[in-house]
Amino acid sequence: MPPFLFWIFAAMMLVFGMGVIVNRNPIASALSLVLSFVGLSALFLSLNAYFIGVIQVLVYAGAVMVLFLFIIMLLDLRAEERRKINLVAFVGGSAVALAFFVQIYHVVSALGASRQTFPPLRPGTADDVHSIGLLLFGNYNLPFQIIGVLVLVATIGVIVLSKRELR
Amino acid sequence: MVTLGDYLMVSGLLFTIGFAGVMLRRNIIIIFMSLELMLNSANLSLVAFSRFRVQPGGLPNYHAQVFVFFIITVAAAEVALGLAIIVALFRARQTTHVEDISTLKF
Amino acid sequence: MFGAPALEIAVVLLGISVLLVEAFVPSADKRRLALAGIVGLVLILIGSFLVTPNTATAEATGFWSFYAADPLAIFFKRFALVTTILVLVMMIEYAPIIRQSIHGITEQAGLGEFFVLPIFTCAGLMWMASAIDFVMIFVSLELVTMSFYVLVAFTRRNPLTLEAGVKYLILSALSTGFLVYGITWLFGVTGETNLSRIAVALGRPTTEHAPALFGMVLVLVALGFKIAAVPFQIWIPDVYQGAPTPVTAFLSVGSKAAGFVVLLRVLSVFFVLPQMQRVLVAIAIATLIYGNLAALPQTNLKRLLAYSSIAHAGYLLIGVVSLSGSAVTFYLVSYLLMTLLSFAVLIVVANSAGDEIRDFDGLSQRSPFLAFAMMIAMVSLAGVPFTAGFFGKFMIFDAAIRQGQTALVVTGVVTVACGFYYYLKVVRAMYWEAPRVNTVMLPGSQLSRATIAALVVAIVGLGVYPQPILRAAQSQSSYAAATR
Amino acid sequence: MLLLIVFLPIVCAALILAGSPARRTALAASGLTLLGTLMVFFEFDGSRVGFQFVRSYTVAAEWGIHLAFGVDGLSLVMLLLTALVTLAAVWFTPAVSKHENSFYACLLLIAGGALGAFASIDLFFFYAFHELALIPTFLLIGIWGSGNRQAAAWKITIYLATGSFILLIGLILLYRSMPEAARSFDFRLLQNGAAQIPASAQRTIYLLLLVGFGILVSLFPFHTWAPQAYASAPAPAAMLHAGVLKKFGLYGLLRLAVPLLPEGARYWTGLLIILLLGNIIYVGLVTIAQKRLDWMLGYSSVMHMGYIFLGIAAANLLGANGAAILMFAHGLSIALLFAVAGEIRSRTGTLMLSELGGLGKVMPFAGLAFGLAAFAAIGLPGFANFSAEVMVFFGAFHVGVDQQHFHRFQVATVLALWGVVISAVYMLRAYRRIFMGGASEVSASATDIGWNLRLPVVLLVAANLWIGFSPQSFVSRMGSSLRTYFPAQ
Amino acid sequence: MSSVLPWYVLLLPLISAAVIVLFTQRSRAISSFVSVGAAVVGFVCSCRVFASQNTSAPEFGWIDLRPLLYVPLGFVLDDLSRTMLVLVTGVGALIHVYSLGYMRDDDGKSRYFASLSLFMFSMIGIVLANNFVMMFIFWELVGLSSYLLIGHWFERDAAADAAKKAFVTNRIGDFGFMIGILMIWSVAGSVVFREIAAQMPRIASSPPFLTIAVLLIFCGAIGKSAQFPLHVWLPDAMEGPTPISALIHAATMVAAGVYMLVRVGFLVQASPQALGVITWIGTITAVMAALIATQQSDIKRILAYSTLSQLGYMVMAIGLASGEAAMFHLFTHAFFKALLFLGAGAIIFMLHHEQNIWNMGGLAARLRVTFLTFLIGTLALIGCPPFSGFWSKDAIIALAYQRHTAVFAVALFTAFLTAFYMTRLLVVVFFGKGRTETARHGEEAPWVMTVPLLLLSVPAFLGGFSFFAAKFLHLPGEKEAGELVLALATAATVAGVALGIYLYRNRETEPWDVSVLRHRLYLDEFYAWLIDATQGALSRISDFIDRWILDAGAVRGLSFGTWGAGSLLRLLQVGNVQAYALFFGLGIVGVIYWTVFR
Repeated sequence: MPPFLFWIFAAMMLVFGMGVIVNRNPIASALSLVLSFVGLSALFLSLNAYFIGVIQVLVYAGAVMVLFLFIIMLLDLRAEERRKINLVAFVGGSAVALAFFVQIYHVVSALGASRQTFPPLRPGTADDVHSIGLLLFGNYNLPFQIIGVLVLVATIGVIVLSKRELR
Repeated sequence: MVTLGDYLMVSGLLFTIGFAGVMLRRNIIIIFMSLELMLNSANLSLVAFSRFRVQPGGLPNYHAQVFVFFIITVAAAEVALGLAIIVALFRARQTTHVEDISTLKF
Repeated sequence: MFGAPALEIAVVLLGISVLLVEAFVPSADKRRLALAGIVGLVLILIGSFLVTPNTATAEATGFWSFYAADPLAIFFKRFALVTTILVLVMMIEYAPIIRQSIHGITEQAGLGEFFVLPIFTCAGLMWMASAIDFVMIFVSLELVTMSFYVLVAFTRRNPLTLEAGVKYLILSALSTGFLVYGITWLFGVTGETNLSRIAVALGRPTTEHAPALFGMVLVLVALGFKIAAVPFQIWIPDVYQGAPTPVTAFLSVGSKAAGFVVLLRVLSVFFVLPQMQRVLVAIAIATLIYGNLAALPQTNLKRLLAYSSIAHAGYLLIGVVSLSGSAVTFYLVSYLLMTLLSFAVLIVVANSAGDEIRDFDGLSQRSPFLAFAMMIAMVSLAGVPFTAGFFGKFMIFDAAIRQGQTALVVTGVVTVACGFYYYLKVVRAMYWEAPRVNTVMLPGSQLSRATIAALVVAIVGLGVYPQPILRAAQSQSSYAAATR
Repeated sequence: MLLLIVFLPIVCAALILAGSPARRTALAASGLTLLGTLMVFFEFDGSRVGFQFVRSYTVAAEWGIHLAFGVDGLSLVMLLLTALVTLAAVWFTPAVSKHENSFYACLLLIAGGALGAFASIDLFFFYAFHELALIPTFLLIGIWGSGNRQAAAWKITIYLATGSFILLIGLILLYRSMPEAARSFDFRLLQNGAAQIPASAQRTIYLLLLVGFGILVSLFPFHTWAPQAYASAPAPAAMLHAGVLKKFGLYGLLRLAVPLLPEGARYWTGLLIILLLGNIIYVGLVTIAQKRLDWMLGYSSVMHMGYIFLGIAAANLLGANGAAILMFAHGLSIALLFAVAGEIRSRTGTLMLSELGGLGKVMPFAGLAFGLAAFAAIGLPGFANFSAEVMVFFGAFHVGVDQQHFHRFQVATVLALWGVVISAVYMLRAYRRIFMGGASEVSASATDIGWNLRLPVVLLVAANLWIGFSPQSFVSRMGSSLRTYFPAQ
Repeated sequence: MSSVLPWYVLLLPLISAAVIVLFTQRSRAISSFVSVGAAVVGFVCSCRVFASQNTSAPEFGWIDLRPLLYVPLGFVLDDLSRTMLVLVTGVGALIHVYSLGYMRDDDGKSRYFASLSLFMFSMIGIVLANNFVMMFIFWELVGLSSYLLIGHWFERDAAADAAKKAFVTNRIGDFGFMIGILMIWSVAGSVVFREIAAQMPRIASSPPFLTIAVLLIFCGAIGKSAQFPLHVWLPDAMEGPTPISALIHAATMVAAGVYMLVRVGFLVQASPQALGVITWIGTITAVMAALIATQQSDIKRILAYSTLSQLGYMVMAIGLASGEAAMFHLFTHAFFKALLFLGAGAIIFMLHHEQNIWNMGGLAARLRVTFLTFLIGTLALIGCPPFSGFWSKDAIIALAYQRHTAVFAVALFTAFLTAFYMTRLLVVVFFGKGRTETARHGEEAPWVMTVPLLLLSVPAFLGGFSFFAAKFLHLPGEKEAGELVLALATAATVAGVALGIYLYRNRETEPWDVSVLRHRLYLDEFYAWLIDATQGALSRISDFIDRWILDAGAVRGLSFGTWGAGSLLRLLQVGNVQAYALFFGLGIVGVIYWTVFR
């Protein structure tokens, strides 16, 4: 992928990422989120992670965003009325975020491998689904099973928490 | 050329944006979306590392991608559960605003 | 006889079968389910003594690169089982409150889920005890966290519970974010997620320290969140106070202990870099001071216990920094006993009065047995000899002195004195004050009374004869060996 | 035998809590304990060095912690003191209006803790048993105390808990400073290990032990908990605490700190002397200014600790013997003083010196008892206090004396001797105000101590006089033990 | 048998006291019988001790921590102690008998006799002690029994205060005494007199050390023998029953100081500087007490000051390095002063506890025996030849003449004063008209009281003759300048008597009032002020520091500060998730900075 595409998608991801947190309307935020994730999945593709890129779009655009939108609609949330901005919280939060980013910047700069460009891959490695699948069901079988239990628990939890009247 | 550092920096920026969202926004749903941003920025870093730390065979490090897969799954489950709690909260208190839920303190 | 993984499998199967019975036999008394769960867990606990441990090697791949069945792991699996059993007992006692505070058609609606979730949580805790790979740590930790999301917010008609649930949700998810990001960086630097291989990689001269440290710190943040270390303790008081009491007990024992096991395992790798020890000393001191001092003015017992839980995290951190796995283990065991004992009594008392300290006024006259049990719990938490709590503190301080951690020792001693004040505040209420009028004391069920008595005996017994736990703690030399 | 002595009170406390008749059980328990202690006392072979009647059970093998009991001359004296004061305290317990069972159980627990601490020859249990008394004291003062009982109970509990933990650190440090091979919690083996502790470590450890034990003994300036607590505590609790429990710290210093850490002790002698003079002179002066009997007694008990510290600071055979006997003597006399003070309070309803007067007329026996105890406390010959103080003064004066100059120990002895005058001033003043002069309003209607309470008085006085007339019966038993710690010359 | 006899003498009174306290407290008659019996038997036994020439008795180790310290309970049975033993038990026995009458109707009779027995025990102990510590033990016990006896009528405020004052003042003296003992022991390595004497060269090798030690030991004597400046307790001690004043504060106890100094004469005489101080203390005491005595109106106080004055003589004698002279005067003084006190007691008793001499008068006619014996006592006291006091006092004055002219002058002046105030007493009490109703109706005392008077008047009269005294004492050596001193002393006495008769004959009230002397030189007031200004102020300051700075400031301040810090810290928990996230972030940034970037 040419560098300019990387910058475009990166910019898209970040801009819509910002959109998530600056929009006052939750629906707009949710849509920004999805667009941001689309940019992200494009970056995944640029990293030869096709399976992850696809999963990203499927899960987030297909499931998570729908869920968010659904809940927002269900609760009938509108653009929140402008409340008094807590100046201390705002300044403090921004400062902390800035400081944190500065730290990340320094760490990234300190990492010697940062200046590394794409290393060549063995040709014909597009079937990453195959490799990931082998790992997932072979080496990573145990975590995978645990994720299964996790999903079961989440299911029970969602039922318990959102059913109007329990049996 | 695009370097690993560029990916990491972009990912870090996204993480920071998400973190800032958690700290600055007062709508719980938006806070939740910001948390998703943070998780996904980590995914970006992971995938970048996976691509740039090529295994001896010339393949990307798929272990990282498996981990990303787990993270996505967990994140999805978390969203489901989180939204359920938010719904329950809204039913009880008619609010999704963090400043309205500060009865427990000190 | 059989391998350690069978234990988790058994627990998950137990959970699923209880769930199925709950779903398909609607007329069953739900408390029977809890009893069945307890019996099942007890059987698994007995089974855990037949398990043969094996130690992980750095070269292992597949299953055994994620899962350790060393003595430490098996010990903490038993720990998780015991905790869960006791929490289930408390949950049975707590059932009336559940009934009042969720929407249900039938008398016992929701109880089934309430009893099943801890069993799955227990499985998560047991996996955490065995986790030696960051992926494994992540998924098992998330399993635990996920079930706690549900449990904390379970009594959802109670606005305070929901508030606690939301706070826990957001802050916990935040810490998950940092955990993931930290793991990412560690992976980025070392190319590994397995702990022992990371240790090997960190030992290589080519490995860059600053990014590795960055990753470690972020992992530490997430673990600090779990174990309630300052400055990541911020959620503790609110969530502990708002959550249903058995869940609070579970959080403060199970979740924290699992956090410490992971911390022990992770730090045995991280302590390759000296900066980690320095920052942990600072965190430990801050935790000790914050937990103990902020507890002083509390008037709500649950909240008090929350701050006390922070304080104890501080003492445990002393042991962690001083590289004494056995001290931490023993302290955790004593912490389990005394914390669960205090919560067990609290539940019984709160059923008829409330969970303010004032509701304990004159308990010695209303129920001498409960008052005595609570007193034992409190003095053990404070660290009076002949209780398990004292021996724990003794070992912790010994470890710190052995390592020459003067600052930690001084802070520890000063804060212990504060501890005496706020724990004895409860004793004062029970023994000095006159009971307030028109309080009728519910005696509590036979089961919970028996459990309380057993806990009292265990606390005093361990205080006088700590040998059994000591031996178990001593045998987990892996951590100590790895850190020396 | 020792097991029986230690656990009889504890078991009986449990029995009482379980519902056995409180007073009778407690009396039986303390009586039997005294009997057992006397048997041990007379069976004890004073010529043998080391611990006798040793019983040991392993508790934590890897740490070398044993539940081990044994007596040597020093602990023998302390055990006897504890048994005597316990019986007297239980006997002196008045009718308790609320929770009678808990009251007696608390008393017995304190006694059991003290007995255990003195009989233990394992460092860990030596410490642990002492702490057993902490909570019962808290309850005794908090529930059955008088005056500002809550504040007093809080203060003593927090203060002593802090002191105990400082002490704990000191003990662990002591343990850890010994070379690995010689490391032990066993009193019998400590000497070997401690001999190899370097001087700088000794200084640190000794300071910790001094402050830790010092807080428990109300060493100046860590003494402010004592008067208030004793003033508020019910009389039996004050008797046990001031009479027995407080001696734990001194016992510890004498048993552990000074013999094991000679270099540390030498280094901090100057500080200790200043502090103990604070106890004697400064606290003595404070005592003079007191206007209430209970406070005065509390301060006086603080003051007298100074003499024991002086004997310990001297760190020679004379001083050690004197300190040990003074612990015994002071325990008996202060217990009797608090007992009589309690009776006066219950009969007149006040302990303000200005409101009392002329009680000698209506309470002649109380006057006799108080007088005996007061004169014992100010070190009148015939009482054990005197014989002990003589040894302390001789022991202290002996240190580094020459014909040209007075050194610090000589100066300290002179000032401490002035303390004897001070204590005469305040004790006699109190006696004058309470028992002499015309009868005041509140004392006119008071009745004397009944016959049933006279036996414990006789017990305490007789024991004190016995040692006063024949200190040698202690010296001969302690001699061989103490000589191993403090060789003569 | 005879070697344990001293032990019987010592222990009999103790047993008597114990029996009274433990068993016969209720029955006053039995108590008094027990005590008197013990005293009389003790006297008989001590006579046998005196007669037998046995000088050894069994010895027990009281504290045996050899080689550091060995304190035996053992006796020294030389001539000095045996004489003193007879004196003490003899006078004591008489006073026991006398007390039977004087204390006939007293409620606290049992207590009185128990205390009396205790006193006898302690006093005998001092006399017999063969080492410093044992002497100190009995020294203190004497203080105790004196406290008990002075405070016998404890309901009376004055008596209670006097008892306390006596004890505390003695304690101050004992403070010095003990330091002295410690100093001597530290060099000699022993507390036994004989062994110390053997170590004298070592002790004397450092003269300043020795001087200080001796003076400190002398402190003990200052307290016990009521020398200036610790004399103030003795006049107040007259609040006790009169037999006590006679026994303790005239004949025996106050003499203990003198006895002790004689006992350790080998030390005292080794230090000339100390001797000088001792001489002047004695001299000052003698003249000061005599001056004060001239203006007192309480009969017992007059006698008390006279006692002080005579003790001054004795101490003066010791200071002049003559233990013999001191003991001689002690010996005679014991008899005549006991006689005087008992006579005064008889008067007081018969006048229903009237003690003011200006409320008496003309008693010579009605209390004949008493008057006669009192007269004998007075003559002995003022040193009228050939009464006992003449010989002993003359010996001291002669000694002073030889060694120290200034002291001699003062001693002479004191002799004059003595004669003057005793004459005044005699004239006012026994002559003239009865000034009050009670004085006019006084009657002679019962026989139990008069018989001791008569018995005492014999040695008071004869005690000075060498044929009598030499049986008991080593009399001071022959004096060279005998005639001149004799003449001067006699002249002073005669002048005193004459002035007394001239001034006080037929007076109704005090003819000349010197308020400085009447108020005892304001010394009591000065001491009261001094104590308040030093000890009182210090104790108030200490109390303030303790209460407000140490306790309220340091301890409670610390605890409140901790609590306050906790209250502030908990405010961090604001309840708002947003804020929590912010804190979380701050923590992360901080920890990263601390770890990665430092």
